Amino acid sequence: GQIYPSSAPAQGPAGGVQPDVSKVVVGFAQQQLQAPYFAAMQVQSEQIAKDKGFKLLFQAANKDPAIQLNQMQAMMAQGANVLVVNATSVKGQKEMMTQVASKIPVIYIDTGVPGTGTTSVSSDNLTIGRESGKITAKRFLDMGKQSIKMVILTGPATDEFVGPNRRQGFLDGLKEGGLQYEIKGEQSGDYAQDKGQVAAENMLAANPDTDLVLGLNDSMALGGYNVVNGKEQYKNVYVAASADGQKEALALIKSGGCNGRYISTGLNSPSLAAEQALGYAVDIATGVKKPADYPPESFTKAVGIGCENIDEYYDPKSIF
Amino acid sequence: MTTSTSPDGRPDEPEVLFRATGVKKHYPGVKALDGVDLEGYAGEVLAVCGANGAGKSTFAKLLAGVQPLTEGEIQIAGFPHPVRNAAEAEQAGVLMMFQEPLIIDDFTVGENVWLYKLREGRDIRPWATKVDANSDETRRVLAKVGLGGLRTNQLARDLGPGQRQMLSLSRAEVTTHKIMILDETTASTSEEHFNDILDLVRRERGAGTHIMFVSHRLNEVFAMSDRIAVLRNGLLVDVLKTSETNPDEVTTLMIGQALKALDRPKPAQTEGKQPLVSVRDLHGGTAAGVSFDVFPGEVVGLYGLVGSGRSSVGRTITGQKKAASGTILIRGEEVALSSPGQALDKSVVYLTEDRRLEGFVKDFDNGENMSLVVLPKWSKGGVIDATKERSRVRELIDEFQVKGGPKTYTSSLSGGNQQKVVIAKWLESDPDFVVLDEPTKGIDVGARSNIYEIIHGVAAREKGVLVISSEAEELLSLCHRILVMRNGQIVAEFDPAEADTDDLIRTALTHQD
Amino acid sequence: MSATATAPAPAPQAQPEAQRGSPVVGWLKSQYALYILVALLLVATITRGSIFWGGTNLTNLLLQMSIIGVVTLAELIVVLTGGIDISVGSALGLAAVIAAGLFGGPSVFLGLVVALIIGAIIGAVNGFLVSFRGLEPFIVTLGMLALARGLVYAYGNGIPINPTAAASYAKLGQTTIIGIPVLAIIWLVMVALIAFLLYRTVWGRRVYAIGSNVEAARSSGIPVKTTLWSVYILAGLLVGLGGWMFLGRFASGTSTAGNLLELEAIAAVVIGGARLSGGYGKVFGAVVGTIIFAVIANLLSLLNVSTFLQDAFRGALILVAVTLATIQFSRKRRATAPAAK
Amino acid sequence: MSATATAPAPAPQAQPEAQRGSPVVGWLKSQYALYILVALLLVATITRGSIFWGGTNLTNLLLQMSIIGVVTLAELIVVLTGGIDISVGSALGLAAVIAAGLFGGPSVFLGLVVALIIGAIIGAVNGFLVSFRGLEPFIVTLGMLALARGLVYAYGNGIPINPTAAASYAKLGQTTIIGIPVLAIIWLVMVALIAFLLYRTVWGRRVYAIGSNVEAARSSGIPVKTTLWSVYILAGLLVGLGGWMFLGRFASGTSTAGNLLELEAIAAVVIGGARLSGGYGKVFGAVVGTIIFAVIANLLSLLNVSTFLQDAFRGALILVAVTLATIQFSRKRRATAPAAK
Ligand SMILES: Nc1ncnc2c1ncn2[C@@H]1O[C@H](COP(=O)(O)OP(=O)(O)OP(=O)(O)O)[C@@H](O)[C@H]1O
Ligand SMILES: Nc1ncnc2c1ncn2[C@@H]1O[C@H](COP(=O)(O)OP(=O)(O)OP(=O)(O)O)[C@@H](O)[C@H]1O
Ligand SMILES: [Mg+2]
Ligand SMILES: [Mg+2]
Repeated sequence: GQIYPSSAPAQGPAGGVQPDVSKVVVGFAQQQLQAPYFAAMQVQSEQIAKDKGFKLLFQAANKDPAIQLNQMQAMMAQGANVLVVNATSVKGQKEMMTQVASKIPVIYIDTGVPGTGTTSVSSDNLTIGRESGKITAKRFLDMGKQSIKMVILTGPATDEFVGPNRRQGFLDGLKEGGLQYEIKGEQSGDYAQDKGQVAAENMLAANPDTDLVLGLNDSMALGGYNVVNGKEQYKNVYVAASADGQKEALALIKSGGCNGRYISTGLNSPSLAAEQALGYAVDIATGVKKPADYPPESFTKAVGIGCENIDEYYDPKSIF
Repeated sequence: MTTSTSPDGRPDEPEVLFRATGVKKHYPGVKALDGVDLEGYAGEVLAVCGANGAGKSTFAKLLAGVQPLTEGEIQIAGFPHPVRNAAEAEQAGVLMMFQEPLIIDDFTVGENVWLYKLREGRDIRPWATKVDANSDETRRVLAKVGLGGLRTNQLARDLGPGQRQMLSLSRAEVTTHKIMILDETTASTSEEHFNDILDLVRRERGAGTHIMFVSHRLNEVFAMSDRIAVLRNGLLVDVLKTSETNPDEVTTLMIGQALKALDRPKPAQTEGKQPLVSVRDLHGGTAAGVSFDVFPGEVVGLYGLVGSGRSSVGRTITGQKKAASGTILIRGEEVALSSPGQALDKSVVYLTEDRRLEGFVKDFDNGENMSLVVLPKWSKGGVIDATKERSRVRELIDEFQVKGGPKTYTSSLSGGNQQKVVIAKWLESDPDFVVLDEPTKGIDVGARSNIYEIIHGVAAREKGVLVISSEAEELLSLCHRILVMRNGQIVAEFDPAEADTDDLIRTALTHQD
Repeated sequence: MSATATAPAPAPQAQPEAQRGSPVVGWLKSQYALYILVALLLVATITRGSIFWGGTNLTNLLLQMSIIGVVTLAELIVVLTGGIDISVGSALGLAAVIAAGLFGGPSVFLGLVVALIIGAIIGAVNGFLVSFRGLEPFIVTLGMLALARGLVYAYGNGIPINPTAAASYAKLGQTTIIGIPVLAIIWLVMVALIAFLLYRTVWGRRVYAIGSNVEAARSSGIPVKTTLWSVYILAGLLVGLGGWMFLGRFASGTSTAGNLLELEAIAAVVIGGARLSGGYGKVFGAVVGTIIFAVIANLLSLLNVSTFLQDAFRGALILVAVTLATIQFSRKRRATAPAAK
Repeated sequence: MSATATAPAPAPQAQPEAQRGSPVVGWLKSQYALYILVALLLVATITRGSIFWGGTNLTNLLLQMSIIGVVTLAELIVVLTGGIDISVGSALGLAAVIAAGLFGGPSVFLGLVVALIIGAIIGAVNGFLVSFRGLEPFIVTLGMLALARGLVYAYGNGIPINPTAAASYAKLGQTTIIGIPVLAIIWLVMVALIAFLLYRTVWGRRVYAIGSNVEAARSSGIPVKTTLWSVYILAGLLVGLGGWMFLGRFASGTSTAGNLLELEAIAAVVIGGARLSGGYGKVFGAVVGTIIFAVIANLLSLLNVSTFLQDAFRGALILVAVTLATIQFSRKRRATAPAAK
């Protein structure tokens, strides 16, 4: 026999259309919780579920597709009507997601698996990175530097999609902004502050003439900031992130003003994405829309955040 | 069981089964053997005697291929070249019984008997094991070594030291071999088992096996052997025909001087004294209702067969094991000793018979092992007084004639010397009451009288000593009073001045009840 | 090399009953892992009975435990020798990734061969260093853990590798025979095979002998080194098989494949009653251990326990389970000889 | 519980020379960890000499090893008893997060007290289960690993916790005394303290005795259970201290704090010559082990080795290092006695 006899995507919510929102069950399969961005997404989602009155099943997979599959299956066993999935692996989950999506509509958030599922809501990492890169380029040009030397804090080796896009976007942004750059080192900071700090320490020691430490997210960039902050030998080293908009980073951008050491980051709002994806999910579950009504991809707003527009985005009370 | 050259068990034209020439074995800093030439013949029992650390076990290990030679070679009849390792020695037909029996604890008794079936070579039977483990054959083999009472599916883990020794010996019944080495196999067995061993040796000898027998018990040596090889400090002093020599000559060769005959101790003055330790109706382990007193200044012996409950008594009254019921009074005061630590606080200690398991710490040197118990006394606020430790350990090593320095690892000492370290460890704590379980296990005749003197020294300071031993002779020459146990109970008490070995053995064996 | 001291007091499972009394009763008494499982199943039934026992969920459960089940068997035989293998997870990942990527992963069968070869090579290297060079299994397999995982990353630059035959793999993974997924059937066949090898062959007895007392084993003429080596190679083969099953289940060699599997496998082996210092442990126990951890994970998911708290729950469950086991044990112990040995 | 069998042949360090011959030569011979370190330093000097030996990098190195250094000491004392503690990483994380978050983390000193208390509690629970309940240290600390990490996530919902006194923490982490970071000084003080406790006190002697032969220790009247318990509590305190140092260094209690530290700590202890089955191991070795792993990580970074390959390099280095050590050893062994003991 076969567990998933068909490979065509589901054309309606699992368990049939559920007009009553309070009976809707949405499963949210988050890829991990090891970074604030993902954790914030959970808090937002739970708030949205409470407000709208549907039931949310939330699980995170520790970056492991195998665990994620088990969790999605458990959600289906519990009667989820629609799944919201932040995929752990863009390429690695193709068959798996084809199977899952044949039984239940899948809405991707943040990271999707192309060619499967209903639709994908993501931040456009390439664009966000570019916007942040442009701000950083402008700042260096203002300081009179035409070319810089930089080191990059990257994600783990398993980071197949998001990180590379953010990196490429940021570099494109620098170029567009008219700044020449030379990459002196790239090391993984695992998207975590402590690992990022250690990697930055080592790279700066190896390249004392570095001008910029780029973190592919704010946590790592904050680690880099810890290294240079208050150290005489690094007084000319600046820090930027290509995406995230984490509160601590925004606070630094705000407090430093246009001479600050933390130059820019990009908006990658967990709440925007969560709101949109969960909205789709509820619409499909309650029959307001059909899976086929959605385009394969949609993006959340992409902006770069620097000293000039920081006030629009900084909210000391936000959790992320 | 293999070769058959002996029409009457005593070959006139001896067939050489092994020939050692110029054998040397050097450990870093120690010349365990320093040029030994020795031959072994088919159908004979060759006893190897020598003081502790003389190199007996080392020679046995070299013969069994367990350790490589430093120099020289050992040829085994029928084997093309000198053996280089244990597997080759085994092929050549050498069966070794180690001083510390090698038993697989997680296997059943039956499986341990047939262990050789798991070995390399043509004996492999890939898809069938377990065949013999519980068979009648197994029971018959066990009965031959006096373990008929054991269940074949019992775990070997639960056996006492004596039983372990006999179990490993049972393998001699099921393997084919030309040379059998018994390294102090009798050290932890009692007379009862000695007879089983004697039977086994006779059978083997009759079948033309060469038996190498290492023992410190000269009476056994003379009862069994055809020839006696004497080692001293790694050198072969002489090889004697048993029928043409006597124990005195052998001891002289071993330790360089004749041993004066041991006197029976004078009776201890116990009248009017309060007992140091009183045990009343004690149950625990195999002990079933034991009562006795030990007075200050007294050395009391406890005799019995293996499994009669002596060790159980020793362990329960020293906190090594909890008593099931009964009372123990120390100087008239009832005590509940539930751990060795508590017993130590009351100055009550137990010297184990199981040196391998509980005797010493294998990663410690002699100094560290000797100070293990008394360390708190040699320290201030938990910090060790290193100078004091060092000087006292030196004294102890001299006092107990340990062959090895303070920094030598105890595990690298010969068996007898290990025992001395363990005795020193306990006596240094200056206990009020000490139970010595097989204290002279593996100790040579020379050092033995030294240990006896030390034991008497302890008693002379108005302390109490309880000696458990499987050697009736030893108890007779050491103790003021001897208790005999049978089936977990004390059945008789003897005054050594009026008893002899036969009395003790008979009492221990007889089944009156 | 005399007394071992891995645990201060022998662990519950380390102390088999002094007397093997009535076999059935005795057996039941020592199966505390089974009680943990029964308790878990009771909790599952009470809280989420209809969903838990539903066909979908049972199929999921079987699938979820089949890969780790095979890996646990590998861990078991290594643990029986007194060793430990913390490289199983990475080795599984490497086998999966290379099976998926070599020659483009054109066929499921070729993939099986490749995965087995990779597993065997890793096992052979581990085993060689452990048995012939006498190294600590922990440090050897720690090195292998990092090396194999690094090769996984390097092989695909961190990007999952989808074999050409991805569709066939996917099909294989979801095929069932009389309702039982093939992957689970493979697992059960391996359980039977390992049980047979351990209990019925000379080789199996040697494994136990070596784990229990390596000196005695050596002096009994048991070929200690080659046996040990064969154990690690067999373990490697099982892990390779696990890597291939991974492809069957996920149709892609992801770079996280098998991540942290080693901890789960060791935990399953230990909770199933094996002794880490070797010589004692049963296949049945390892199977029960596997099921326990699969049920815990499944149940926490079904109960929709917050992801934040899942780890905490899992940890607490492990602690409670093993502690309860000793309470039962210490009662038993009091009945027999306490400070003996 | 008779003969141990963690390794088939005793590990190199497990085989003490029968006679501690010429002390200096003998000592040098057994310090193969030191040779690995020297070799690494040579490589570092050749490839990146000026940068590696530069003041900035040396300071970085010292900082990078001080936290793991303290954790390694904790692991060492547990390993000496024949146990293992795989919860050190999670425990460090929990201590850091709670010290940062409790009462808002108003003061560095309060944070220290809180971190130590958290560490001690975790150590006490581990130690209680291991010593008084007789459970396998591996499974107990595995449970604690999951439990503590789960609590870390739950405490901050996965979001890093920045203490109110973040600036003071950051300042502390950067402070140097005659060029040496205070964090490194704390580590070195702990090294001295543990060395003193192990080598100079009755307690230390007992720890070794328990690890080497627990039966002999017990029957010699050593309070095995309480000593074992104290070992785990002390280890917990050290780990708590490590958690506080983590705050000093990163000024934030991240939910990944201490992740996978246990593997590195165990590896450092083992490469430093300790025997996992207990009773043998030196503080000096553990320190060298710590430095080795810190230098490896630093060097891979300085050489800008690709993230994909770092793990593979690290693993291969471990394997090569321990294998080389046995080659030296087996030469020595041939000269003396193989099957000795
Ligand atoms: N593995 C070893 N390493 C170092 N020295 C050793 C080792 N084994 C034995 N020795 C030494 O070799 C010498 C001979 O030891 P051996 O065990 O042969 O003595 P023995 O005659 O059997 O003594 P005993 O009667 O006490 O058993 C002793 O001094 C001992 O310390
Ligand atoms: N019920 C029991 N369960 C487990 N071990 C026991 C039990 N009874 C005794 N023992 C242990 O077995 C060993 C045999 O001791 P026991 O008192 O039965 O005989 P013994 O007279 O001392 O004989 P042996 O000469 O063999 O020591 C001792 O070490 C004892 O602690
Ligand atoms: Mg000897
Ligand atoms: Mg006895």
